[in-house]
Amino acid sequence: MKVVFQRPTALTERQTHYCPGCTHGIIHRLVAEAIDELGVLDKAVGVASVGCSVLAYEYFNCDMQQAAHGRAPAVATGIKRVHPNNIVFTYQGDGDLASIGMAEIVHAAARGEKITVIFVNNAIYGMTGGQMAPTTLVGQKTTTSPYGRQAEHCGYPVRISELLATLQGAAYVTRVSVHDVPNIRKAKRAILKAFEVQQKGLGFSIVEVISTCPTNWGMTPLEALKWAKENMLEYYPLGEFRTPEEVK
Amino acid sequence: MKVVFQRPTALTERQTHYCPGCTHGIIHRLVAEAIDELGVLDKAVGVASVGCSVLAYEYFNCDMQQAAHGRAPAVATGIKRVHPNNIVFTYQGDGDLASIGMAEIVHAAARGEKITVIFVNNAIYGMTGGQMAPTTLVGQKTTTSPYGRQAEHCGYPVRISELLATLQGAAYVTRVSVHDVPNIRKAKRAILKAFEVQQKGLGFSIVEVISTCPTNWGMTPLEALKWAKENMLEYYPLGEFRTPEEVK
Amino acid sequence: MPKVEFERERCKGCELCVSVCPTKIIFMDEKINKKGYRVATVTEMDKCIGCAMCATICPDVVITVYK
Amino acid sequence: MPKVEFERERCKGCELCVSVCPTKIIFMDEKINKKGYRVATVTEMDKCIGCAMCATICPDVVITVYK
Amino acid sequence: MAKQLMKGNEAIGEAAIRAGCRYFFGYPITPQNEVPEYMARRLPEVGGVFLQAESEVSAINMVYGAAGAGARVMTSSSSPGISLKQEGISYIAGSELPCVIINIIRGGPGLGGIQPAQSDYFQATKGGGHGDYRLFVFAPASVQEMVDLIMEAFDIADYYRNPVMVLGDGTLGQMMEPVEFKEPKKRDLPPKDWATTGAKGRKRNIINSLSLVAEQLEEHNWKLQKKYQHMKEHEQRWELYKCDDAELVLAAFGTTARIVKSVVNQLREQGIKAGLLRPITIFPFPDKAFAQLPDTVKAFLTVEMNTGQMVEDVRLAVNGKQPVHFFGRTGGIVPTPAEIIAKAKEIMGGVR
Amino acid sequence: MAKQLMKGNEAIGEAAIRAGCRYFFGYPITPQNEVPEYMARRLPEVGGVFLQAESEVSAINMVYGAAGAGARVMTSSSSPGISLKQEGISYIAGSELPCVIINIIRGGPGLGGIQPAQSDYFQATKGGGHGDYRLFVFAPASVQEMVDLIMEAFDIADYYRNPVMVLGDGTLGQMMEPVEFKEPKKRDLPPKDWATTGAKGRKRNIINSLSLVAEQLEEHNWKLQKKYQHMKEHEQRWELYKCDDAELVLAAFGTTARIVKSVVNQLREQGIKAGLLRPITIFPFPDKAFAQLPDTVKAFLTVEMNTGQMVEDVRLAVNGKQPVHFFGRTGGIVPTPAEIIAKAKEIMGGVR
Amino acid sequence: MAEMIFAGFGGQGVMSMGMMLAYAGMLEGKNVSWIPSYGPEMRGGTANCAVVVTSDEIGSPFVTDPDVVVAMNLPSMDKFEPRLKKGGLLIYNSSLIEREGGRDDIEVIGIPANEIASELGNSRVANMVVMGALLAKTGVAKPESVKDALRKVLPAHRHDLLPVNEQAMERGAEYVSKDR
Amino acid sequence: MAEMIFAGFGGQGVMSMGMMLAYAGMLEGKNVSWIPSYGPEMRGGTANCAVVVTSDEIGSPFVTDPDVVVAMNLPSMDKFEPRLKKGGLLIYNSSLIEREGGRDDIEVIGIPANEIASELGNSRVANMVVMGALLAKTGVAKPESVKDALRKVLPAHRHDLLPVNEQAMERGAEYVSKDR
Ligand SMILES: Cc1ncc(C[n+]2csc(CCOP(=O)(O)OP(=O)(O)O)c2C)c(N)n1
Ligand SMILES: Cc1ncc(C[n+]2csc(CCOP(=O)(O)OP(=O)(O)O)c2C)c(N)n1
Ligand code: SF4
Ligand code: SF4
Ligand code: SF4
Ligand code: SF4
Ligand code: SF4
Ligand code: SF4
Ligand SMILES: [Mg+2]
Ligand SMILES: [Mg+2]
Repeated sequence: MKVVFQRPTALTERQTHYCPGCTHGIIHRLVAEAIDELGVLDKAVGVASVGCSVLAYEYFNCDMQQAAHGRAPAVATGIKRVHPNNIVFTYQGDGDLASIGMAEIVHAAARGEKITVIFVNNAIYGMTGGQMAPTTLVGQKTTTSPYGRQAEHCGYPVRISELLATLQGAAYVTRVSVHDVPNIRKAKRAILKAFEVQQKGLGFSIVEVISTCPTNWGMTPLEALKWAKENMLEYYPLGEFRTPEEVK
Repeated sequence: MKVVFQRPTALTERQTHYCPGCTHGIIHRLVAEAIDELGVLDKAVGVASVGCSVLAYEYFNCDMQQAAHGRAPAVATGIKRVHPNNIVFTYQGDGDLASIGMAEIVHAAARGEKITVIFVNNAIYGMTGGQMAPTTLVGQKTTTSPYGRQAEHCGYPVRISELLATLQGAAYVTRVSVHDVPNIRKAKRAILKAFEVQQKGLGFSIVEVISTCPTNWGMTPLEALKWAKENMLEYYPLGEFRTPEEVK
Repeated sequence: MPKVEFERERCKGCELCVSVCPTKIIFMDEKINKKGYRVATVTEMDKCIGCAMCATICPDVVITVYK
Repeated sequence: MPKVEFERERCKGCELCVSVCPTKIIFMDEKINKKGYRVATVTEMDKCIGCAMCATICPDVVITVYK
Repeated sequence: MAKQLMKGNEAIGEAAIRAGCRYFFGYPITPQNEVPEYMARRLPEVGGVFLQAESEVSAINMVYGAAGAGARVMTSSSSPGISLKQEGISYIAGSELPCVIINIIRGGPGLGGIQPAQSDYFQATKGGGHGDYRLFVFAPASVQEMVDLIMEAFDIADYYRNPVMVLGDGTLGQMMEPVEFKEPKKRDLPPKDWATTGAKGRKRNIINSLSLVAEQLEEHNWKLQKKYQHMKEHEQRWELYKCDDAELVLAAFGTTARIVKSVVNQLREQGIKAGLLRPITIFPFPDKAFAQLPDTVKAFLTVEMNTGQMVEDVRLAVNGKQPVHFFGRTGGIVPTPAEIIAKAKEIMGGVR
Repeated sequence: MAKQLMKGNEAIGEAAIRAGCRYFFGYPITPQNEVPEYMARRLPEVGGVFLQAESEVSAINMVYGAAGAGARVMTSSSSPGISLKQEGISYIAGSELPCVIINIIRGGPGLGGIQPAQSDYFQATKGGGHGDYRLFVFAPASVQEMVDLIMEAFDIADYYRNPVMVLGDGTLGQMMEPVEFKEPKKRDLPPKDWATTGAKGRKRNIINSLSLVAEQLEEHNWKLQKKYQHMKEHEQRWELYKCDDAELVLAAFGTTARIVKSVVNQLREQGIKAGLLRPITIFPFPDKAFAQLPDTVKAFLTVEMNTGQMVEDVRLAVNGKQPVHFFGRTGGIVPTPAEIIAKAKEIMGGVR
Repeated sequence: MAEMIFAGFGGQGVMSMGMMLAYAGMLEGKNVSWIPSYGPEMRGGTANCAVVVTSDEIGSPFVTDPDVVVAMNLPSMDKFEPRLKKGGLLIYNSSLIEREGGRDDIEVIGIPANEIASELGNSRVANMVVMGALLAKTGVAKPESVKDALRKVLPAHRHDLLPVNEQAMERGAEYVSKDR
Repeated sequence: MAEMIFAGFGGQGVMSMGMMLAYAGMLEGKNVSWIPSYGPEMRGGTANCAVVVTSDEIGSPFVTDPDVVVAMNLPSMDKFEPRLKKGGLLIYNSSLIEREGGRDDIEVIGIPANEIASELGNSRVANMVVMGALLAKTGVAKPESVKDALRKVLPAHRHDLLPVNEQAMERGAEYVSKDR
């Protein structure tokens, strides 16, 4: 009997602190699997951001740095410039990347920084208890949009992939989702491709992953998957926005 | 005999500190003319940024605030939220807006903040003596890209108008130039339109103006106009990237 | 014969695995683990087809699949 | 008859006006102003067509145009 | 008005609104999230505006804009977020704009932790930003006092055209205590005729901190200093508890002072004449309180939830006249009465 | 090596490169622009990397990443830019990463001016960021000394795993003086086996400042304090000039101290026994120097280009034993010998 | 003066238990304070709050040596039992906690709160069962005051839950009175 | 010890004049310092630098009471003439400055620097004309040292400019020696 599915070695044994059914866990595993498959665990340096995934440094079994809120792309830049042959990635939430870290992500992409960004878009601030994110959908209730997000008051959600795709330095830009098994598998392929783009030195790569926050959405994990599928995918269409010829 | 051209009242009498032939002066005048023509001088509140135009508060004849480097859109937001019926505008350089101020401009646009941004893109940091800006062209020599900007090292120039045009809240996004008289006149119309968009409450408006920096480009003013035309316009195509129906 | 193994103490009882199992053999145990969660489990193991759908969606890497 | 007026002390001698005048009547004076700049000036005023091209491109609002 | 049981952070919001604050720009961060959340709910009800900024940097600059536009405006954050605001705070102080800034301190440095701490005392009182400016800084010890001081803070900010900071630790933000919203002491305030409201019918106004001529910038600096000097002379506040015959004076601010108050009582039960000096303003620091202490005082013990910050101001105030000792816990640990008592006894053993 | 006439800012760059610095992340700001410009030219020549960050916030976080990756790395800015770096600096100190940070101070607060000032003393020495951390801070007084200290700074940073700040004012950055690049004193440095270089053949490394367990965060804080204590005991540096029989000791740092040195000579010509105490490290502050002063000292006069910051540390060091006076100019104005002399005479008149 | 700690899993209602008691104390004109533990340990992990109810002025609102500890799960009991003052009271949820408490200088009461709550048809009121027991044992507040507090804290559309909560309190009180 | 100030319009070469002199002083083994004015006033406006050349240790490199002031335009003369030490030397560019200086406790020399430079066919060497005069009057450095400095500072491909610069210095020196 053969093991067909097991814990990737790029994950530590440590149990995560994520809420039951939070898809952060799935995304962690996909990243770890990609690292395993590429055999780069001992070359990988990850950058944890500030968000629910702040403890990512406890979970990924490689060298890790914990970055200030929003600044992971700058931290990764510092690392990559010192060790250009390492595989450097960040793992960031939507509050982290799309709100406070907007300048850092845009400029890392514009510079064509050879890093890989895993961008977990759950349309909310999970860690701090469910405040509005720049990615929060119009009408969505959060603790800081208690009457539902109103476009007239605070505008429309930012589509990060589309925005970064306007930058020539952004080699690979894609949006995937983990709301069901087929999409989880696609997400895995996207993450693999993103690392590949970095390995080949083609430029900046980012995988935006549509994710859930059952706790702050006030739903069961299953309801959350359904909500993500039914509400987020329309505003955040899946697909590749930029792909270098070399990995097409 | 009729005066067909004279100093707009929205400019103070104060002589500018700009270098000879610097097109900041032209753009100031166009903004002032637009304010005059709309008759909003006593409702206008301008926000000066940090760059060569830091002293803009001495030149525009309306209430003014001087903002920290890159933060003019946030400052303007503060003003506009308090006085929604005023006409609030920022005047920002490319270092200010596209480098340090990236998060602020993107989010002001995303929020659909009802302000008008005059964005002076001269592909360099003028004020501080000619360092590379995010808008500096590939190959362009500056004091911090002494061997010419190399894409492999620091990526490709950011096209702000294209980037902001991905945001639904950005009602009016346009790029103009002031390298010759016909374009100066077009630029004027764009600025008028941008203010109009604000007056009508349609959302965020920005006019990117291709400008010169003879001093730091190391050229005569005339050479600078020519260089802008021949080198910048190709990478920064002129045109409207988003226009609300209401002002089309 | 395919089979799955659950690491009880890792399970958080989210039921995502339950929802995707094509053979509908995963259910939630009455007993809670040390963290206080009801955990996922399989009794009719012979019905397992080793598709790993459950493991693929499990956020807590609770499940190992053999085939 | 159209005419232009230059506010000498505001002129910075950039020569942009010179470059756009369709009638080529603007030239740079030998004498410098208080700031040390050679200033733009017109002598053959009768040739001025009042097109205001000079004033439109002047970055220092030196020029007033009458028609 | 009847008392309400309120969480510190929510009480902050309510106090601000009752003081006329109608604009709030902030960014979430534990342990102060209930402040923006409360404002998000309440401000629209009173015709105000709550706006979540994209970052603390942006939030403080929105505050700058709104304050310059003449509004009563507040922002709130916790330690790392307050660090990000330093440039903006320096601008606000330099441009002499009034606003209220809340810092619900958590353990540092860096990402640190989210438990209560008092380790931003230096940052708040000496100026974490660049240049010679000072914040007016309140350090309340209870939810009720926090409410009272915040309600006054807006007047003080307007009066001095200076940012006022209110320092609390995570506990103060998270705890619930009964509060009463009393009419605060009002000050005579001049109209904000300097605000950028549109120059209709008056000379235009400019909000600015730039002065390229050194002489002017120096003049501006001395003007600011005069203001701070005025605060030092007129605004020092403190609480003295059982200091009349005290031999050991314990100095502590914020919630720590409440522990110390218990300690004072326990020490007295054990025969040690202890007293508490609790600074309520930490800038201006209450030097005057020290000058008024009786001759019985033999030593000082400063207790803080940090590694020793206010103790420097205590030393400056005491100026070598008595020994000044320190006891601190850090990282989110709250000192226990027992350990403070032990330290106090150790000192008094030495003094006797 | 022959002497070279170099601009202070360029000398900073060259000194760093000779000390093995190969990574520079910065953002332009007057009056330190020649630092990044020099690095942009020179670093590629020595196989290093110069990268202009999009902001000071980003620059300091790139420094964090590079330092964590084991590199010798530097950043440079001036006052407002340094304020923006405060969060990052707190992270670097909290994560115990070595790096060198230059602040070429300009007049504040806010946008202020671009002329020389010393008004960021508090920010540098007390911690402008949040939490209980300290920078090791040098305050050189000449281009040569700046070069020497910067060359040492990298070793000190590595030795303590702590950020080192070098404070200069705009003059020091802009002036030219002859400099010689001498081999600096080297320290025994352990390998950076904690750096994130890829975990090949070893346990993985983590760079981090988060500690959700209060007890651990407290332990970490005391560990940091022990380090700072060690600096206080072993690293204080200062210069004494004509203090042997001094009745009035003038205390000044950086370029101001050079003016004061002239003043000391002039005062002595006029019969006043003056001396200069010049702190070279301002954290750790040279308390020891004060302890060593002769009994002849009757008073202190601190001279600064600010409204009075180091004077607090002088007062803490003197601890009430003699009066401590202050004279300052601000906003970019450099104090003249004449006005310092007048102040000194006023004091000595009073003392006699 | 009563210094109390309420501790348990997140979701067991320990925070609101403490809050309700503080509220009740305030309604009776006493000085009260409530300090929650906060932060990520609350997510999935354990939570606790410290409550002081007293007629005197509250010096320190921090509770280092509690008079009363309510432990709704084992980790909480392990953590807080040792901190109890001599002669203090430990009330624990015997539905989830099997061990009995290891000190003999305190009073220890186990209540099968979940069972009782389930009997009442609402497993979420286990905390109010304990509340009833606590009030009966200590008299720190009157049951009526807690009921008033409940009425004020619960939003109107949840007032249908009042009866079951009140029943739970009564059952808790009964349990401890018949028990000894 | 010589404390000097060089001032004029940006573009008149006052900064490099001071720098050259400092360089020359250093080549002669003296202690030197050079402090520029910096900032926006340099753009279009006036610029100046303070130079100290001395055999002693340099205490303060700031020049508050200069021994020598070189004023290349009127605003500079207006600004710095009053600061000159008693008995100090003012050299001004009489090509651009019409007034003659208002103090009688200093030595004042006007040189038509622009005219002389134009005669040499390069209007940009006006500053070196004044340099020649300054060296001749003060002896603060040897003309040879300044020429060496020039050679080191000018990039190789600009060395064709050396002769005209040297001529300018010589003409300046001649002018002041014949002048008085
Ligand atoms: C400078 C700073 N500001 C704010 C915070 C507080 N904070 C921590 S996580 C977070 C938001 C996290 O949201 P997101 O990035 O979407 O991650 P998620 O938790 O949703 O995965 C915030 C605002 C902080 N730690 N530092
Ligand atoms: C926080 C901060 N960083 C840096 C600076 C220095 N600075 C002033 S202007 C400027 C760049 C200006 O360039 P740009 O915005 O393109 O305007 P321009 O001068 O070209 O018109 C910089 C970096 C500053 N004042 N504040
Ligand atoms: S709060 Fe939301 S994002 Fe965070 S761990 Fe819980 S479910 Fe996941
Ligand atoms: S430096 Fe450049 S942008 Fe600035 S005023 Fe001069 S020419 Fe214009
Ligand atoms: S492997 Fe497939 S069949 Fe087996 S339990 Fe998992 S989902 Fe069900
Ligand atoms: S998906 Fe994983 S964690 Fe969730 S119930 Fe199944 S086994 Fe447990
Ligand atoms: S108005 Fe026209 S014709 Fe007359 S001077 Fe100007 S450009 Fe020439
Ligand atoms: S364009 Fe204006 S400033 Fe330039 S030369 Fe002509 S008049 Fe003078
Ligand atoms: Mg999120
Ligand atoms: Mg620019």
